[in-house]
Amino acid sequence: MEASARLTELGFNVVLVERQGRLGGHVDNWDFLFPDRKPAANILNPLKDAINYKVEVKLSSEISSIKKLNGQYVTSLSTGDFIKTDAILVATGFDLFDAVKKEEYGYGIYEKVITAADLEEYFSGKNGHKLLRKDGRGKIGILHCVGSRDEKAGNEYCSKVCCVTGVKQAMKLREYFPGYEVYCFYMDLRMFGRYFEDLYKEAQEKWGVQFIRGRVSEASETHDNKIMVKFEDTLAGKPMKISLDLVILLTGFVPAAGALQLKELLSLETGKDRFFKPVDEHLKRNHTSRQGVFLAGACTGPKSIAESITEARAVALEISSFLKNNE
Amino acid sequence: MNIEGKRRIWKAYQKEIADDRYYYARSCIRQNFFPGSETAFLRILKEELGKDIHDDPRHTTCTGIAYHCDVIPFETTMTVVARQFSLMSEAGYTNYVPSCITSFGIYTEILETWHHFPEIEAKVREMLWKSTKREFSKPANLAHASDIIYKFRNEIAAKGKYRLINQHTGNPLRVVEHIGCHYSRMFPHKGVGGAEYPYVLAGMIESWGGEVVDYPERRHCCGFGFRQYLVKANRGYSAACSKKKFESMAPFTPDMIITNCPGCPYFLDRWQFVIAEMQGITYGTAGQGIPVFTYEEVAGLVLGYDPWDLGLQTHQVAVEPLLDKLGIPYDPEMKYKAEGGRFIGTPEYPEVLKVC
Amino acid sequence: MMVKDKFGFSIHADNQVNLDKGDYSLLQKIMAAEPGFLNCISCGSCTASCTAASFTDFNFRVLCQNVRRGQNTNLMNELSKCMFCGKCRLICPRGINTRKIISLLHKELSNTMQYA
Amino acid sequence: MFIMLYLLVLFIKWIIRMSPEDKQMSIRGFFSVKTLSAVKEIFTESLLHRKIFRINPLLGYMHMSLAFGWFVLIVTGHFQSLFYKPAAFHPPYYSIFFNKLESAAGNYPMKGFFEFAMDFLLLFILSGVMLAFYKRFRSSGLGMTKTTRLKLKDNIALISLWCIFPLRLLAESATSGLCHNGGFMTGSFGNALHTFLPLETIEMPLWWAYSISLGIFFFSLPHSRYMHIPVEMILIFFRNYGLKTCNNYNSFSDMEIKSCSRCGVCIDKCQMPESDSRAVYFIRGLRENTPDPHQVENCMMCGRCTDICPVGVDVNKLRLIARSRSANDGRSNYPYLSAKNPVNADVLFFAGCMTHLSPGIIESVQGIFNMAGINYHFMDKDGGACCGRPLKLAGRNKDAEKLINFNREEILNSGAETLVTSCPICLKTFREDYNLKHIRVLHHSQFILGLWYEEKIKISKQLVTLAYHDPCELGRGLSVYKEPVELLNRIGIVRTSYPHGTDSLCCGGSLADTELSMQERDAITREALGQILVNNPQYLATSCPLCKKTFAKLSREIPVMDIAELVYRNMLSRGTAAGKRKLRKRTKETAVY
Repeated sequence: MEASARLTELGFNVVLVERQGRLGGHVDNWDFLFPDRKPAANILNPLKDAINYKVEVKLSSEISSIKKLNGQYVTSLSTGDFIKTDAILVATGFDLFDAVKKEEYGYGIYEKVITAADLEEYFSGKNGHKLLRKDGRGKIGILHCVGSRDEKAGNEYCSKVCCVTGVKQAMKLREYFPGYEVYCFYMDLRMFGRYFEDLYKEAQEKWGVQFIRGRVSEASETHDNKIMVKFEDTLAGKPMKISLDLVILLTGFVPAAGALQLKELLSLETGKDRFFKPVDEHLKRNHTSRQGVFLAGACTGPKSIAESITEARAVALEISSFLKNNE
Repeated sequence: MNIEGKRRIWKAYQKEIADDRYYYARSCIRQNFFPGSETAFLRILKEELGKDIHDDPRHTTCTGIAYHCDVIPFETTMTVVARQFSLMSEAGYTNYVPSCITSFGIYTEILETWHHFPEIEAKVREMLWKSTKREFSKPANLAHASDIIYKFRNEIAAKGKYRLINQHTGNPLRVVEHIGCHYSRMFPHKGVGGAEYPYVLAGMIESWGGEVVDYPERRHCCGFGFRQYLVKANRGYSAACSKKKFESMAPFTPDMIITNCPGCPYFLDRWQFVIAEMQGITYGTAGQGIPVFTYEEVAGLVLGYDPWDLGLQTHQVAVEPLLDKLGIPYDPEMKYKAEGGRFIGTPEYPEVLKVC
Repeated sequence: MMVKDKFGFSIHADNQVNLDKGDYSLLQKIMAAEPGFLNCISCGSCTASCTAASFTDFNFRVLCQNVRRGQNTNLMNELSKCMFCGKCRLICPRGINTRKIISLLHKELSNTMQYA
Repeated sequence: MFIMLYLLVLFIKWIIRMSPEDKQMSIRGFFSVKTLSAVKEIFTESLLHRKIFRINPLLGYMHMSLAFGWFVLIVTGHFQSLFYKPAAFHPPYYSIFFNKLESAAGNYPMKGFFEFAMDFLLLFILSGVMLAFYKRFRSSGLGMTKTTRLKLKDNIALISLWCIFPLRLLAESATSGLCHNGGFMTGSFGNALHTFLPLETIEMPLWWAYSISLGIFFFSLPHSRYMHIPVEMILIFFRNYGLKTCNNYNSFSDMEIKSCSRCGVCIDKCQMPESDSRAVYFIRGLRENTPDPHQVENCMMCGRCTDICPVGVDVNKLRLIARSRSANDGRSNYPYLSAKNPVNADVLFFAGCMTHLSPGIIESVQGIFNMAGINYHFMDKDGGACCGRPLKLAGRNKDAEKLINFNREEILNSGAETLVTSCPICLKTFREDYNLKHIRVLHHSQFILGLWYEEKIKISKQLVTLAYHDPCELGRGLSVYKEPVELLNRIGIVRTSYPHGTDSLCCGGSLADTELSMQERDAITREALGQILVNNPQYLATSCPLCKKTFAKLSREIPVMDIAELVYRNMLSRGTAAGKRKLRKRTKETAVY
């Protein structure tokens, strides 16, 4: 969205093709964002406004084929229309790792095991069913690195933003359910961004969130419908177990399904993490080996919203200079 | 718990199971632990299901115990296994059915190894030839005996006289299913239902009318662990493992435990006696412990076989209370009598654990 | 024990810590008086700098870790090794008032013999 | 009468509770010049309040006018009545109410003088009262940014005290207005009043009011801060006889607590964030037997309050006693400490825990020792046992004793004659609690200066400006002020236009406090740095590893260096400046070291 808005500003005609029936992707499912607890809408709405009536938006349209005819890309959509463009910007983003694949955590089997996305939906009031009694007492567990840094899940890379998301949600949970203690089970806490460490410290000091270094090995249901998780407190060097009233899985990034299709259609390269591979990680982060095909956002690996927006602006310039040189 | 979620996973782990002409490989230890089980298995397949199953007296151990005790090299194991295969081929069978979970694990591991490293297979063929002048062809289908019973669980249910239902209350029995570690831990796709939520026993329980108990330590090992048990000084670990499971399942008040491994039923059964005698702790109701069965025994009971023919008198934890629940008649007089009424002697009575 | 003679072995205790059965009373008291107690990131610099730790196996980080996990047994024996010199307070990157925690623990544990 | 009785009982209690030694000391002291010096001190301090004058003249005047003025007023009044009616003894009320009782008094010797004197004194006192009144509402006017927060009892006493003198003025004026006598003030004021007031009717009530306020004051006195008036005098006697507060609470401690006038002079000296743990409130807490843990623990024990206290109350000692009461002492043990084999060295160097956190100091001290060719042994090379001072500061004397005994053995077995430490915290306890007999215990600054005098090391004055921070434990704690500054002056120029010496600030790192959060400590440190670095020196020199570490954390531009580090640097970077020998000669003549 941001890129298309910028490109329009620069005086190009942009067509935005969106698989879903609405704009905004994952951010639209988010309630509020790290590090400043800003409502997701506050980010999304300006982005939407920026393209309103300026950019031609094609919703719920899959790409069925892309051909190159005399220097132009002809993209045919599932809706039947064709688009002729001089350049293509791939911004397919990411899908969330399917937590069901981590069978040992029992997602989809135990009601009290949910993902961070489910929790955001709950916070934003999108799904009605109540998680816990507001006045109840008990324990909540947040499992980091679900489907990330895990060869067994086929993803060796770090999804980068889950750590801080976990910390953010831990605090929110303490706020929502004061009677519940929150435990974060992590391997490493990667507070890479500005103010992230402050959030981490606030979670500890102000909200009393307990951080346990150790990956949960398995979850199972107890006779009183709690979730018992097993782990090693690697800092105490002891195997431990604890029963929780709610378990949140911080599922990581995986390349979007749509990206795979585009990879075929445009014969693009991907890295061993299956995300798109730019020509150069430093200087040409948005360039592909294909003339006029550009990359932006999480389709080249896990990114925060801020990073994606910055990239969108960067790629807008790249594309415009490319188009200018073409004339 | 959302059973649909489990069904989704079970669908993902379906395996090919041959439906006839089996080459049966017995277990080294089961015949002494629970003599009735393998006999019952053969009887069920032959008499009830009318299958062709070859019980070959010539086959040897798969060396699994020695292998897991790290006392023989893998090459030896593979060569011995190769010989079993050649016996199977010789007998004209292609569907290999081991009775032992560890054997099943060994066979699976070996076939996988050969699949990924043909040169090893070639080497094994050579070794087998050198040592026995034998050749072999790999089984077309490898299934554990419990897979077979699983496959025909509904037929058995249909023929069955009894269901896993408490006759006094009418409620389904609460059954703990315990899967042998070597069944699908190493190769989830080789086991029915995978490794996390194996369905092989759960399936039987479902179709025989019981209710599966999903308890936290479901995945935990019974504690056999070969060396843990075989070295006397280590048995404390072994017993501790079973105890961990009992502590975890106790709140669910299970009526019985079903297993599909040689060691598990033995240890889950015997350790209840040891724990009771050592620490005065008993599980289940009225200090009688939780009766433990092999899937064959349960299948036999469902089909209405005589409990004593199934060898249930060899159990440490008394089975009578469960038989009563199931409404299965039995003659206490005959408990310790062999065929023709020959008295086989009674075991020493435990001090703490209540037995009939 | 007689039973052991009878069987030739005894059943091992479960090595797994059950946090559901932890005793968090001490943790609550400490947190009430010193919220910074949870700020620990287990970097271990306190133990690394500890005067006592250079002589014995005293480990302040693990000690706190155990309190946070509600494992309060044998704490006093451990704590009694501390010389209260305060190096840990100066070294702690999270600015935790370790000496306050130590004296709080010292008072609490001394008052309740069950931990001693 | 009542107050006299009360005091007597109290006094006897103290005497009984005194330890035999104290009793002997007191008796011996009583029949000696000490008594006289005590009397002198009472005059200068209890009446004239010299110390307070030094702090702020106006404040001093306020206290003096009230104490001294009233004292003289009473005496003069007594003489007045004597002159009027010569007698062996007059009951106190006679002189107090003289003007009323003898309102129609005819002439008597020196009448004019007495009337004048009495009025003058009254005026003198009234000016004091005025100031006191003013101070309550604008303490800064009298050089105090804060004044004591008072409780009910104190307020009653205070107000009654304030009322006494204005009422006396009114009463006397009324009388003299009626009888047309009285001095320059009462007389004229009286006449003025008479012109528009029915003095006949209000005269008597005024005298009643006056005597009532007097009564209230004297009855509330024992329960109020004004108890210090009598007790302080007793205290001064016993202090002169050599009594003091030791490791446990004794009669003298009780006197000290009761002689606190809550003048609040200590409040301004306190660097702690506003809290009940400050000296004056802590002492009040002790007197009311209700010091809560925070009140006892939350103090850095920098000793600034003790140093400034006009009454000379040893707050730190009292605080340590209070701490030892609540501390669960004697539960720690250190069996892991194993004795090392004796070494033969002339000098023992004990770095101390804190020094181990800034190795630069160790390196420098060792460097200096080596260049001076000292046969020394680095006692806690691989991290020795703690000196025990931190435990003592927590009131855990028994536990500290265990460490002290261990180290003591080590030190004595070493056979060294000198023990040098680079940590004032250790030094303090080495000197006061270790009883190291013949062994000299020195701070490295003292030892290094000695080396220079013995010409074992060569240093040269360089054009480098320094600020020197006197650490609490070394300065106020052990009165080592001179040597560090002298040593620094030999290598650079020390500017001291900031709080230094006895007035030196605490760095904020103190081990004595366990309550302060890091943020609060940082605030204290920043404030102190701001004052010390006022004339922007090149280096901030200190002689305590803890001060160094604390300041270094927040002193962004100006490097903080230990005195040993500076000296060692100087020795290494020494140019061959001429006239160095001359410099040394000159200083040697004037040297008192």
